[in-house]
Amino acid sequence: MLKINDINVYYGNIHALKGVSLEINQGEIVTLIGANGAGKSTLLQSISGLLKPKSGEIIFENEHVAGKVAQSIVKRGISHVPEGRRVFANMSVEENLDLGAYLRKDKKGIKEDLENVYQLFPRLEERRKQLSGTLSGGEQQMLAMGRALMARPRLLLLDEPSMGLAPLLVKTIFRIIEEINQTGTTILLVEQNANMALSIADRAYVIETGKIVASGSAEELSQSDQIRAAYLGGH
Amino acid sequence: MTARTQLLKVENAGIRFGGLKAVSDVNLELKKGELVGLIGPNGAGKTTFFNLLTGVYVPTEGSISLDGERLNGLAPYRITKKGISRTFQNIRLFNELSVLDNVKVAYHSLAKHSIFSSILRLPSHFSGEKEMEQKAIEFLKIFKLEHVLHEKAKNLPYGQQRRLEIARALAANPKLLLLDEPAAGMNPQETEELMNLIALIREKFDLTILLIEHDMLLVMGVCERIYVLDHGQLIAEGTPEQIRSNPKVIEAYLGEEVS
Amino acid sequence: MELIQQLVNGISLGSIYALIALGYTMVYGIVKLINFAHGDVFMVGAFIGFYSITVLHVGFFPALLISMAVCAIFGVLIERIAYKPLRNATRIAALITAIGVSLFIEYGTIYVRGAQPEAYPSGLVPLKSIEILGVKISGQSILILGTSIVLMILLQFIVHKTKIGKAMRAVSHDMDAAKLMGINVNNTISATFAIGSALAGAAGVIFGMYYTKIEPLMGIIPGLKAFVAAVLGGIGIIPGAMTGGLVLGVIEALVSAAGYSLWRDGVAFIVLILILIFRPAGLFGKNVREKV
Amino acid sequence: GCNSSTSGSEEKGGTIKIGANLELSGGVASYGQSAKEGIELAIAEINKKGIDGKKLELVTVDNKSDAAEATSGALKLATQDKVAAMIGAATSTNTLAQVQIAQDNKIPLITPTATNATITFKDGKLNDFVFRTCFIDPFQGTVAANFATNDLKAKSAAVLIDSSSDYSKGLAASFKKAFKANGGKIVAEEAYVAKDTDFHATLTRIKAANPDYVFLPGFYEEVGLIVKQARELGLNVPFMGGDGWDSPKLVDIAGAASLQNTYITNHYSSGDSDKKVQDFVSAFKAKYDGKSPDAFAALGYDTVYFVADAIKRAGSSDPKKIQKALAETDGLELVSGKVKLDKNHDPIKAAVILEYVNGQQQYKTKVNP
Amino acid sequence: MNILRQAKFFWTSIVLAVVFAVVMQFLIAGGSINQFYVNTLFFIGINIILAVSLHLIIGITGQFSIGHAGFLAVGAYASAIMTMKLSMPFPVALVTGGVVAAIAGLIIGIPSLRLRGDYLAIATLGFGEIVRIVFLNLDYVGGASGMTVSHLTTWPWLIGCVIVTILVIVNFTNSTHGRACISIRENEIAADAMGINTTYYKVTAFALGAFFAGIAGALYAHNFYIIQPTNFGFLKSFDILIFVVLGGLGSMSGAIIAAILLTIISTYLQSYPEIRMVIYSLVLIVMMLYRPQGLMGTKEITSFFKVGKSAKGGIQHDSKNTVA
Ligand SMILES: Nc1ncnc2c1ncn2[C@@H]1O[C@H](COP(=O)(O)OP(=O)(O)OP(=O)(O)O)[C@@H](O)[C@H]1O
Ligand SMILES: Nc1ncnc2c1ncn2[C@@H]1O[C@H](COP(=O)(O)OP(=O)(O)OP(=O)(O)O)[C@@H](O)[C@H]1O
Ligand SMILES: [Mg+2]
Ligand SMILES: [Mg+2]
Repeated sequence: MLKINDINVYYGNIHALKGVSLEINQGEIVTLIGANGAGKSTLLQSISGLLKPKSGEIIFENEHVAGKVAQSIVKRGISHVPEGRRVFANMSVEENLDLGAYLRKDKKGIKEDLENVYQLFPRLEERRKQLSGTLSGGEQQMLAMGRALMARPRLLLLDEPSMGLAPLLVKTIFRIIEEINQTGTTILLVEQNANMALSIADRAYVIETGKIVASGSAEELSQSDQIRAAYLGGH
Repeated sequence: MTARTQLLKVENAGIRFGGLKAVSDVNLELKKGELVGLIGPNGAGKTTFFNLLTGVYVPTEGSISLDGERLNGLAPYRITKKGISRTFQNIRLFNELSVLDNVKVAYHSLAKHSIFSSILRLPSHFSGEKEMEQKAIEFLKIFKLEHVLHEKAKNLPYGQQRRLEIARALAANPKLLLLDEPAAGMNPQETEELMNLIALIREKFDLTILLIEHDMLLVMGVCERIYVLDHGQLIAEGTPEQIRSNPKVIEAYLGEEVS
Repeated sequence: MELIQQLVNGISLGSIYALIALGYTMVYGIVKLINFAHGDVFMVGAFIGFYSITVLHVGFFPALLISMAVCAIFGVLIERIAYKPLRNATRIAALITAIGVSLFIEYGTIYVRGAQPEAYPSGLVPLKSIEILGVKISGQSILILGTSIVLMILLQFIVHKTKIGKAMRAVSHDMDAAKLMGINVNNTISATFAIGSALAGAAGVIFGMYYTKIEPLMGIIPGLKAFVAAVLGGIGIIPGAMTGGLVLGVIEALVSAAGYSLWRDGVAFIVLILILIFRPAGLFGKNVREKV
Repeated sequence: GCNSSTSGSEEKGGTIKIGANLELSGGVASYGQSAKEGIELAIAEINKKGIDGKKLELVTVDNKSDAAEATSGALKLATQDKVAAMIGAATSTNTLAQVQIAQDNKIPLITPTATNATITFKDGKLNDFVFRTCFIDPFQGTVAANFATNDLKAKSAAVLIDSSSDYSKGLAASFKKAFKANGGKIVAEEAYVAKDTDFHATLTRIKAANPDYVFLPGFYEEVGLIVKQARELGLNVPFMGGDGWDSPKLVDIAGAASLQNTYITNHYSSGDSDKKVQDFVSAFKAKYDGKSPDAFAALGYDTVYFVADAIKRAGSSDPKKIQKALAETDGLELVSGKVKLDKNHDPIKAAVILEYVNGQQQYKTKVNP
Repeated sequence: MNILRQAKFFWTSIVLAVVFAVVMQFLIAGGSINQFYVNTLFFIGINIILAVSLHLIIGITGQFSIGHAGFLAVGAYASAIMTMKLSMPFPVALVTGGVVAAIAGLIIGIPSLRLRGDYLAIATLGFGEIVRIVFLNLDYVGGASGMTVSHLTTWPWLIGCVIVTILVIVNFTNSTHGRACISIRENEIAADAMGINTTYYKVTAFALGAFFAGIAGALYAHNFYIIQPTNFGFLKSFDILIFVVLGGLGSMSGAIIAAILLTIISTYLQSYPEIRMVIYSLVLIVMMLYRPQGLMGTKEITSFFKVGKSAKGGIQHDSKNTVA
């Protein structure tokens, strides 16, 4: 579904991604783990068009999308839930969700999807009119995910959805990620919480200072001693 | 628990923002040398509680005292001078300043030379600055930051920024250190290093620490006691074991069993 | 009676400030830029209206529309050329550029046509003034007040109820997140400038009709006053601009009425500072403290 | 002519450099620009024939309506360009900022329109190198007061001045003195500053004082607005002002109807049948696309002729000789009237009273000083 | 080590500056420099003081103040009153100008305690206008038509004031007090939490900045023969702001370089009156478009000579990513 070939991304002089390649198949949950500053967010931003890779290819459903503007990438079916949620704080929950469907014209479909999102996140329905800036962290995360789903994506990019959330919420969020995946949405999940991520993922990549250093099925990787030592805590 | 003297006493403290009671009726006590955790769901009011302790917000009710001295209504910088220092949930370093200067800023209240002597470059300026610099360098060695002394804070990797923030907070010479989610955004490996660091500074600086954290491994691993906040109110208090099995906490925060 | 007349005077003056402030506040609200060139777009609007009437011999309303259209394009050009490259720079850099653009428009105009004033033909909008109990209210000032109110409601509607308005608010809050929604950030910002500048253009023509005299530096003082009005009401807030404009106008009129006309602006600024000290985000602004 | 090597001015290829230091940008750019147009017209006319075979070369600097820039501009003209004479700024401040430069470098400075008394004469001392073309004597105010009392039968008057202008203040002071001496009463005194646009509040106040007559010694840009707004508010008493009103733009701004029942004192009338005036107006219109000259343009124009006359009489482009010739000017016919300088280097001119009828100036009377 | 190097650098620069001052004095007194250039030099000196003093408020302490001409006006008028009305000697007037302006700085420092960013900017702008309007209405100082002032500013006074201003502000900046101010700029909440009395330092920065602006006012008043309220409008404040931003916010040498460059450009353009302001505005726009961080960025000129130690300064607002 998505194929990345050897992309390089720079911030000024900083070489943030050094020849990264990866592949995601239809229907999978793929997780990308790595330390702080390894380049995970950078990779997601390159896919969703917020950053332009200097070289390399990004192929989504047989189309080259590297360097395209974010708007056209959303249109093609990729939604990105950015790090730190980034909900539109001074708008209501409902307005945020509306914006998720900004590019869509099918009123009926939008309405359906809104129902679906509310079904997935009943909490959001309760808070429909509340300004999203006043939601709790977990609720904002749900909103960010719901908002992304409103674009009816085929590929959903999630950047550290569990960050800063209470354990209870972390569990809820992961449960929902699995649910979303079961409805047929492919997911690329970036996580610090590698234990959790590996437990729901099909496959995983490990990124270190801008390079992919390991990949394999989630099971394999969670068994690997090296990975355990570096990312899963030495217990 | 040995009979340790009381350091911080919070009685019925609370604050409201408009109609919202962000924190209400919180009673909390810390003894010298303790390491205590503060947990609770997102938006429970934990950070707000820190803000009350440090004077960022003035409590609308209740009282807070450190070593028997009332802190209510004091400006944040005064509270810092009295001995409470903190880190922030979202890192707040002085980005354009070097690592060394970040720490020197925290030493500011110890500086004896006046603006006047600095402007005239009197000897007291040079001796004062020199002393600060030496102290800061010594200090940064403890935090393994001596190799980046002249790097701008914003250019440090995330983990080092967190460490620098803790170092800076300690440089202000607190009796009580407040850490707001120090492990946020760290992977389990980094979290473990952080736990070691906390243990180290506690020993070295004779500190009392109050810690907010969502990472249960860390909280349960290092804290002697834990307070649980929900909807601005304390719902539980106790040792890690007690908290882990407290049904209220499980319902509000932990979810079924944590491993 | 005199007092009531003075209040009427103040409201008339205030509605002109409000008219300019609406565009100011709208641009600020969305792109967080103090667009110092706004007053100069207002001036350009006044001249375009003037030339439309005297050279093209069109009526007042066609002139108004022509001016709004040209100013909209002009505003978009300014944004694309001078502000867009600075989107990721500091706000103060953008502010200096705005000052540069403002000077450029002023002195470009002087270079092209000289500094001498021009006068709008009289009797463009033949409105009778009405007199109630000795209080004279000119038909034109009622028209201006009405226009400002209608435009305020319209703007409020656009920003809060339409799709483009939602896009504008999203962009104002978080550009990258807006991009991820599929919003075309450049077009949205252009639309903002187009609307804001069209409003300035309209204000220019109406100003010309009301006061008759226009000149290349006419935008400086009303621009500054409108900015003050916008801040007074809470910058970025559309009804705030309206209220701020009226408050400012009434203060100025009352100070003059008390016989201190030379202190007029001084008092207005003192009131501004006092209001800001007690309501640091203006009359309508919410004082959102930085969350720690 | 006699061509002894001179200290101040260098004559290259038979030209004499004249400097102009004007407000071409900044707050009062419109004054400076008008003056410049008049100056350029006069220079072009004079250069058709030349002065004793020499041409005038104009060096213009912009002082940005700022005193500091005016000083620096004057220094440039005096020491870099080494001009034979400098035409000073349109407003008093920016002229005052040049006075010392003119004195120190011994180069005549002639301001077309700056009216502050201390420019030429200060603390009992004459600035011998400084001159002006406009007239500042309070004469106009007295004429207006007498006219108000005798012809308009006004018993009470309001005075509205431009407080940023010494000219306005001076006229108002002499008006008040004469009007009171005539037994009249001043019922309101109000002020504004140049570039204000809304006068409704002040006018409402004046209206409440119920005067028979309003004395308004200002410049046409504001005067036009004031008269218009006064009429809107139903303040229909006679308004009267000085030469600052004189511009065709006044009629455009105020509208002919509002200008009914208004009067000015002036040294000439652009609607005057005087040939000199008519020639100037038509030459100006021809050069500037049909634009009509205002008082700043007329005085700028006159200033050049004033200087040219002195150069001719001095028979030299030596600044010191020009200075001497300037001081001796007597009976020079200019657009703005016949000029004779008094001991303070201020011109003495006659005044005429004009009335606006249907937007046209109509000659009422002439008053000699 | 570092501190010692600083001390050495400090004394070297003082010696160099004094040598420059003395040489210039001989050249001026000997008449080898054209008066026009001397005047331009004076203008540059005054602008340097203004730029450096505003740099302390905006560049170092991060308080967005756009009413600096107000302090200039206060200094100019206060000193002019001393010499012209009270017949005091010039040095007294100079100090009075500074002190009175510093008091004004204390007053405007107070709103800065409650206001941030654009709101503070508009409040300071309002303050500048209020000052202007007060002088406009004071007949004692000539009201709108201004006050004539004798020419008393001489090269030794001017260069002396420039050197002292720069020294004081450099010394202040490179001390724990300067760091306290920078920490306020960088993150006020964290500065507070580190025990910095933010109120004290903000007001100090305003007062100190205003003091030097007042000195500049005294030099200004006694150099240009006349002062008038219109000379001190908000456009003047913008001019000073432009020096600071164009030089690079947070870089003092940048502010100085910008003040020198812009004064020269502006004076040079005097002879092209028709297009002067058009060119000037284009220069501004183009410079900002090509170097939005300013000429020097956040660096100081000294950092080009030192290796290894990164320079202090620079500004980074969280507002960085807002739309232009
Ligand atoms: N805007 C930026 N400008 C300069 N460098 C940047 C920028 N954003 C990221 N970087 C650098 O690029 C590298 C990769 O950053 P990225 O944010 O992709 O890491 P990450 O893996 O997502 O880390 P985290 O777990 O902290 O989110 C880091 O070295 C970082 O410092
Ligand atoms: N300045 C403020 N104005 C209004 N409401 C506020 C303010 N600060 C905090 N709140 C509200 O108070 C509540 C408690 O917030 P707080 O940040 O203390 O939560 P927290 O327990 O730290 O959560 P998290 O774990 O997500 O950091 C929230 O509902 C928050 O929105
Ligand atoms: Mg990341
Ligand atoms: Mg928190």
